[in-house]
Amino acid sequence: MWIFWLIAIPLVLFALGVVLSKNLFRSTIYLGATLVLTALIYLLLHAELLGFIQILLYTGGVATLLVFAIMLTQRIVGEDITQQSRGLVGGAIASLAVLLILFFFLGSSQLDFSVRPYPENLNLALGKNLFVTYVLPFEVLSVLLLAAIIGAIVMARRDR
Amino acid sequence: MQHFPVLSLILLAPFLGALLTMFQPKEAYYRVRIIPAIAAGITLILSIYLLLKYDRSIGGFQFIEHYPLIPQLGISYHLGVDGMSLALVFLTAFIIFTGVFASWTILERTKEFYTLLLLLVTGVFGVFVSLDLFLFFLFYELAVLPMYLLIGVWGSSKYIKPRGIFARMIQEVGVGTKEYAAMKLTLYLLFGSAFILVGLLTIYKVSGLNTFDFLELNAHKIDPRYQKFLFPIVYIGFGVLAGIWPLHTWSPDGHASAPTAASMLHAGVLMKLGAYGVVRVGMQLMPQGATEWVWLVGTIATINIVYGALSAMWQMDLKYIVAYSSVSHMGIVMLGAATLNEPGLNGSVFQMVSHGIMTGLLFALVGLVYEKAHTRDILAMGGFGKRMPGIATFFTIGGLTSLGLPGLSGFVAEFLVFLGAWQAKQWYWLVPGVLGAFFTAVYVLRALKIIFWGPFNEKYKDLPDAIGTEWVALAVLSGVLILLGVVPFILLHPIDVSVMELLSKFKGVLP
Amino acid sequence: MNQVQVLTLLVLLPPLISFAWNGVVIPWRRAGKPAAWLSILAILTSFVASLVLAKTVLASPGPYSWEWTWLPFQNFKPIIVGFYIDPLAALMLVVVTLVASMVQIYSLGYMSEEPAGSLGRYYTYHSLFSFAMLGLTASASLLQIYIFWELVGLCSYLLIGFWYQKPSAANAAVKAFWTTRLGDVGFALGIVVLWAHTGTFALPELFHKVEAGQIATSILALTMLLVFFGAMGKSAQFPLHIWLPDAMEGPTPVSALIHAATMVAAGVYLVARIFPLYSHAESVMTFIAYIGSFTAFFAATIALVQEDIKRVLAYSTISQLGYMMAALGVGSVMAGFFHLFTHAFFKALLFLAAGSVIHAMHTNDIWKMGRLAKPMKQTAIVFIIGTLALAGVPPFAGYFSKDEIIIKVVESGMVLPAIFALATVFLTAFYMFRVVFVVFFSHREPEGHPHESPAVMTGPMWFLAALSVVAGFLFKGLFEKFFGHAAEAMETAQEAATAASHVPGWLPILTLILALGGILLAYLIYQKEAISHERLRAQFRPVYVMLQKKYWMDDIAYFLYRRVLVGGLSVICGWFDRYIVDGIVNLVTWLTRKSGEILRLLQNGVVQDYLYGVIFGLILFILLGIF
Amino acid sequence: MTVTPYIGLGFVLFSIGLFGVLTRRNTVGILMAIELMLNASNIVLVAFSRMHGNLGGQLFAFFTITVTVAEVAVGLAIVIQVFRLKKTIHADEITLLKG
Repeated sequence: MWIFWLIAIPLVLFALGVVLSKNLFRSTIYLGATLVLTALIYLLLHAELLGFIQILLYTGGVATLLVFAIMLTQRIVGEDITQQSRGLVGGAIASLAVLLILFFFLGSSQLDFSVRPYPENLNLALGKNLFVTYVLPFEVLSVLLLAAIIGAIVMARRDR
Repeated sequence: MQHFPVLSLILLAPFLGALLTMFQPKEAYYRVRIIPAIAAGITLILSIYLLLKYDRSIGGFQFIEHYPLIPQLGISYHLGVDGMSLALVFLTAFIIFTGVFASWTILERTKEFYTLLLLLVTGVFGVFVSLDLFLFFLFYELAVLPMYLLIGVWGSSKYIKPRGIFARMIQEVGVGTKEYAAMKLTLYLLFGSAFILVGLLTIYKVSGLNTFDFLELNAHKIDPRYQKFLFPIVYIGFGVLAGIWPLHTWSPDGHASAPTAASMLHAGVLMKLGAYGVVRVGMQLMPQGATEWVWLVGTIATINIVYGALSAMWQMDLKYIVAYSSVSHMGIVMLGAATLNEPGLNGSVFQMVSHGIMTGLLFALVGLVYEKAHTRDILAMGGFGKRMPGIATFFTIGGLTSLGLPGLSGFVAEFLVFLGAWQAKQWYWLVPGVLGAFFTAVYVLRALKIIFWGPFNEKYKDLPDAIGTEWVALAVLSGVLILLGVVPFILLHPIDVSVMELLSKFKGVLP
Repeated sequence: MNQVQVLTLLVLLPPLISFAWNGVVIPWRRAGKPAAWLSILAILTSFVASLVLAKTVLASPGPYSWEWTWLPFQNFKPIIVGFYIDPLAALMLVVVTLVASMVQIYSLGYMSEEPAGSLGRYYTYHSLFSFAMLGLTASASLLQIYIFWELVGLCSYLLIGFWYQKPSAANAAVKAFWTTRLGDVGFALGIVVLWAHTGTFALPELFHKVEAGQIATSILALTMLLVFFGAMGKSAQFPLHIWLPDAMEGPTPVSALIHAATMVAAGVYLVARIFPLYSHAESVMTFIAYIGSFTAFFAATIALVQEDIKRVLAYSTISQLGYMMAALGVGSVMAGFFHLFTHAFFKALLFLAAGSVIHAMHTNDIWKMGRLAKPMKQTAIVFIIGTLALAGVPPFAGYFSKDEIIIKVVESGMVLPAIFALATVFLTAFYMFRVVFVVFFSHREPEGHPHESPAVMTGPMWFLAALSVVAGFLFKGLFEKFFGHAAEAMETAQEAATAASHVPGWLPILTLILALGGILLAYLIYQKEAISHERLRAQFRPVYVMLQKKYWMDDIAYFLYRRVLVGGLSVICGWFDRYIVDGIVNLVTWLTRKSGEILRLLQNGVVQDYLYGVIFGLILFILLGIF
Repeated sequence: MTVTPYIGLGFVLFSIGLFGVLTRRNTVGILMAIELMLNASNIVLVAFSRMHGNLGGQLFAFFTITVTVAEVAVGLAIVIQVFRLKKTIHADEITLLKG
């Protein structure tokens, strides 16, 4: 259990950093850290494949994209972008309220939260699920990604 | 009986016509007009073929085509016509054929106009020939919606001087503009559709047959307890389209703002969809419910007749006069339906056809007069008979049909309805009915007098008569009016056969 | 097909063909003269055929009837159309075709100044008019009568409004249509109710049923009363007579046709046609007798002061129609129909002669005429013949028929109708001779240069004049032979009344004295000017004004139309529709729009603020869920 | 072992993300906060997957990650485009949706 807390506490701290940091670059770094730590959480939850995907795809892809975007905008603006926040009190109250509600439900839940075993040979099962049962959504996703890439290129182009 | 799929062809011809027209280059002046004309001509020929081939001795639904579409939900592609729908298919074919010619001179976005017109008419044909309630509703919506664009794009606006305590309100909602009319019409009809959808789905549910098939539902007896509240729902839903009082006000505004062919189709055919729906779905599927509520149907119908006629008398705008006369005449249709007896229902269906053709003629003429004189205000007109004798003659024929002059089809219809009205439980319906016919005479002849008679206004000395293709519409429509007036039995015979089948559902229900 | 059928078709079809040809072949119609000749040829063919038909039918009275299905039914007997020919119909066909052909020939002269296109239209209408009237006459069913009845109304509308650019003509045309149409509301109701209770429109069947007593008396009375409203409209009975004088706005030959043989005769003919039904509805018969005799008197008084030559004739027509109705009301088809027969000739004659005068003078005002006997000798003679016939002076045609009516009315024992009938004799003679003296003999110099009309106009006039002289004594026996028995049937029904009264032998002499008295008085006032008519006018000023204003009947009708219908009910309805029914709709629209305008302030475009809304909503829902 | 702490962790991260979305003025920052929220939901998904012994949750998280990448790509493109148009990257100054 201690491993969990070892990961969870920095995770929360990094997350706070993401939303509170004044420097956009730092926020991005914190986000990257958050995502990596999340991958570790996945490992704890016996979702190894997902953990690796998280690091490869998410952390790599998203963080890189964000850095690109920031640099691009900064080049256009011509100066460093400092982050500002608005309505900190209101935001805090609202998000705390949501948190309270969520925990209220978690506390009042009658569910049995103990772990049940995964099937034998987890990766085989995952593979079957992904490429047999859900092959159609999987393929649709690839189309979506393609479309997103094309769309992003088209939208971000300077002149048309 | 083996036959080629006539009904599918009737549906396909305008639909393909619409597609073909859509893909024409827009500078092809003749092609975008000839293609719709050919499509409409094909449906006309096919509908006449139907009329000739329909076996009156057998009756019932004929020319049936049946293929399952979604068998799990009991939805199928099921087409067929009986005498009643036959008459209306015949009517629709005539109106669209002449409507194409009547809008020959539209120059703005002609291609799109004809595409929408043909789509609309596909929907109308679909409603009349489908024997599956799901299909029925689908086509119904297809018929209702293109109107929004037809009025909104090609319509005409008219400035109405705001007056009285509601002046500000009237100005703010934009009464008189084509956008207002288009929106009003569409919202009203969708309001009705909501009721229809609820009604149809409830029928589907309570019948417990898991089918939308009309024939199967027809053979099944819906629980009378449900019928009692289902009938008013269906009545209101279809009634909106049939222009029942007090849900009729979309009709004058809509018809006045719509372009000629759209008014012709809408007043001539679409309003009949409503009446047809009440008779077909309301009465045929729910005889007990209909019997229970027929007093309401008939009372509202008589209000329609008298009120519509009197309102028409007040109007000074030619299109509004014709539009209100439609409200009045739809009252006769509904009154005939409410009598629930043979002459009344015969008259009702016959009036649907007769009024459709008549109002098509009148709207075509109003369109011509407007196009040439550039005004719809009858007080600004006068002595037009001298410059446009042809239009005056046809207008007179239309007007005389409207007031029920014998020898023209309107008389046969009205007289049959009157015959039925006296034999209905509420015999006193006859009196407002006949009085309405008198009021019609007053406003029709008054309008004719003001427009065509009287001293000639020199302002209009260059007014031309109708030309070229316009004659086609006028001559064909008037010809049918006279034909149906002199030999009504050619149409009445198949109608009668179907009406008797409908009435057989009422055996033991009517006291 | 037997001979009667062929002949009937020969009577009916030529005008129809002429109408169809002239109507559809537009260049032919626009040419004018060819259309006219075709129409005349057609009506002459009909006339000859109708003569042969009458001869055949009178030799063996029939009745002949044959029919076709028009509207099919399954639960009810199909509605039929067809023909029903008996002596009544056959004679009526002769009258109609005769007068129509005379009028059409005469029109060639009268309408010679019309442009060709307009002339073609005129003759097209005429053909349709003849066809409609002939169809009405030969109809085998009440529905068919109604159909042609309305067509007759249509044609009179078209012909009265022939000069449609004249506002007065246009107004007169629609007035005629509306008034008769109002009566037809009753007619339509009547036949609908009758059908509901007998299941048929066919005349033979109805006659059979009523003879067999299969129709309840109350229903019969109700329906016959309603049908009579239709006849009142067409035959211009009080109070639906108002259209007829205005109908003078049409060309004069049209007036002749409408007044003599077609339009107005239709009402009388209808009552005579279905007389077997009426004879079983006694209360309605009495009503008819009172209405008829009152109309006769009422119209005659108005005619006394009219200054328009055609209007005098118009009111005299109303008056004579009243006579006919009164005769039918007391149960004498013979008297009524005989008067219709003779009246057709001399009234057509009078109108044609008046037309000839108007054609020459270009005015209708009798005070602008005078001493026309000299320049228009032929017209004067025929006009006087017509007048004598109308006034009921022997041996002219009117004497026989009118005498017959008066005898029957007095015989019936109804006091008021009898008094009306007798007074009208005097009035008729007076006002007709007033016109004769003023127009043809007075000392006033006529304005302009009157001249005799061409032969194409005088020819028909002479022909009709001859008939006006001889028709009375020549045909009286014939009518008595064929229509006398109907009266007997009536007598049995009204035994008591008939037995109580007996006709004094001096009655014919009294009527003759009354007529001659009227003539004498007119002579004294207008020719000798022994009594000054201006003085009379001043002395009886209130009465004069009342008559001049036609008892304000036109004003009442105008008020009803203008203020009650168009200015009252329709305004209420139209206003209610626009501001209440539609107002509510617009109000809903307006409220929606207004509330939208307020609510849109919430949409400030900052997405994050929307998110607060989402959270707030979420919390709200959860709280709702918990409590 | 129970998954309760994992789920709690997910909730906390979600709230933090929400806080970020609500308070950041910078559109890129908002996008990052959204990433945080999605990430939180993925944790909860995987936790539940573990709890039920059902692989569906993992798969769903997998799909979410993929879609998120696409979303970020398009989202950043939009940000750049809007920036060019409105010359600002502050979300509360971009009020094209204003009624």
